[in-house]
Amino acid sequence: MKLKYFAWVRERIGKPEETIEPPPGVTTVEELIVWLVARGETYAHAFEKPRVIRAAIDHAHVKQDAAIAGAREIAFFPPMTGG
Amino acid sequence: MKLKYFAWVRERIGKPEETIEPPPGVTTVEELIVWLVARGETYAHAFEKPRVIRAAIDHAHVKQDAAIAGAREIAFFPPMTGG
Amino acid sequence: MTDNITVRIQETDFDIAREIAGLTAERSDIGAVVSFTGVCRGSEEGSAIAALTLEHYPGMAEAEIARHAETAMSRWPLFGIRVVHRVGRITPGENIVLVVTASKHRQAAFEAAEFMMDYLKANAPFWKRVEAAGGTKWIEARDHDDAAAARWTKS
Amino acid sequence: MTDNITVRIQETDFDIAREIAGLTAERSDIGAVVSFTGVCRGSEEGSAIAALTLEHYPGMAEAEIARHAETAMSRWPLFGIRVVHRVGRITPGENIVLVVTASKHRQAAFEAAEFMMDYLKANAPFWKRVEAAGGTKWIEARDHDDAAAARWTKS
Repeated sequence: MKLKYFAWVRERIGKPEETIEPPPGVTTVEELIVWLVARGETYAHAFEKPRVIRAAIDHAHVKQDAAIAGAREIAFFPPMTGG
Repeated sequence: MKLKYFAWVRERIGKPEETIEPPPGVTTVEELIVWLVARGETYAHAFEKPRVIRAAIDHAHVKQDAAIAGAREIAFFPPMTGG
Repeated sequence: MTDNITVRIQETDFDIAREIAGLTAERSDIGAVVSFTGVCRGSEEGSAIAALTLEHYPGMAEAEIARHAETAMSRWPLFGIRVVHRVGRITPGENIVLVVTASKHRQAAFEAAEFMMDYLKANAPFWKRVEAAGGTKWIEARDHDDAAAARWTKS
Repeated sequence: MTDNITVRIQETDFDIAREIAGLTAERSDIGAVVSFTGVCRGSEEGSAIAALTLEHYPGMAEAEIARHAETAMSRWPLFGIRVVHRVGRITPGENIVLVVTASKHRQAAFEAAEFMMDYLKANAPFWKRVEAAGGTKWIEARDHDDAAAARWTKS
């Protein structure tokens, strides 16, 4: 699946997107964050306050307990500040 | 004092304005309407439902019990339908 | 802030972009601009109309609108208000009235624009006459416009 | 009525008069048009800024805004909604976002424009970064924008 990062999440991770293949035990957005944090410093920095981070699966806002099965694109970003 | 008429009040009376000199017994807007109605058919038609008519003294909305002493310009018109 | 209030009553149409620019030019503290444009509809109460003719009370109309704009300026943190109201003959699709409000934040700009429009509909000395196939007729005031204006009255 | 919804995200500025005309042209049943323009202020939380840079989530942003516009069309009797949101670098005094709503009556147009703006501030996938003398910094979301968006939630 493809991951996308925006705003300071993108800056901290150091890339706008990447393709990953999480192991079968990773079934929710929350578990995906835990798995990403274990991958390195930049991810740990981006997700240091995981409750602040918003997520979207295939362009729809989701809560962190959402299942990721079947997702093509998961995005992580800070709270929105548009308008 | 000068009287001004607008919208269908103007049309019924047949003129946009006139200068009048009401007798001393006419002290309020309400009494002025009664006095005008006695002047003729056109006034009686314009003021046939006196409660519908709005009044302004010197450009300020007033109720019909308002005193007319000192007024330079009194206007009569239907409820407003601007905007 | 100094009161930045412009009120115009005119027969000609207005240019919304120019009116907004006139209100906001040379300022960098404005965050929100709301415009309301009232447009002449092609029908009134279900019947097609050919045109509206708007009459006003010259002198009183300008002064009253400006006074209500000052009230709005004192009730909301606004940078300015601009009102343009047309009079004369107006055909369907043409503009009738424009209110523009500018503020730091959006809520004040929205509320002040609604306040001004509720006033203009119910209490400003303007009258509309409809021109239709059957002749001409004055539009009657609607109770719900009075109710909309009354909701701003402080208790 | 068919849904008349236009959503654009672009780097260039917009022309408010042209956007309004695009929404209302060829119609004679529109009585009320409300526009909201969000403008870049020269200061954020009391400090002067040089510019904002806006980032968005391409694809999701357009789809989400259009979805909320459809919700507005179903909740209010509207003829159409037009939203233009800029991205990229924007300096003080420049436009950021435009919402235009058109309806038969003013209340629907006002409420729908407020509804769209509350959504855009709190829930649309856009992020603002401030450029100031001390460097650059992302703007943090404000609780009262969430509260403003939440007031439209049906209970």
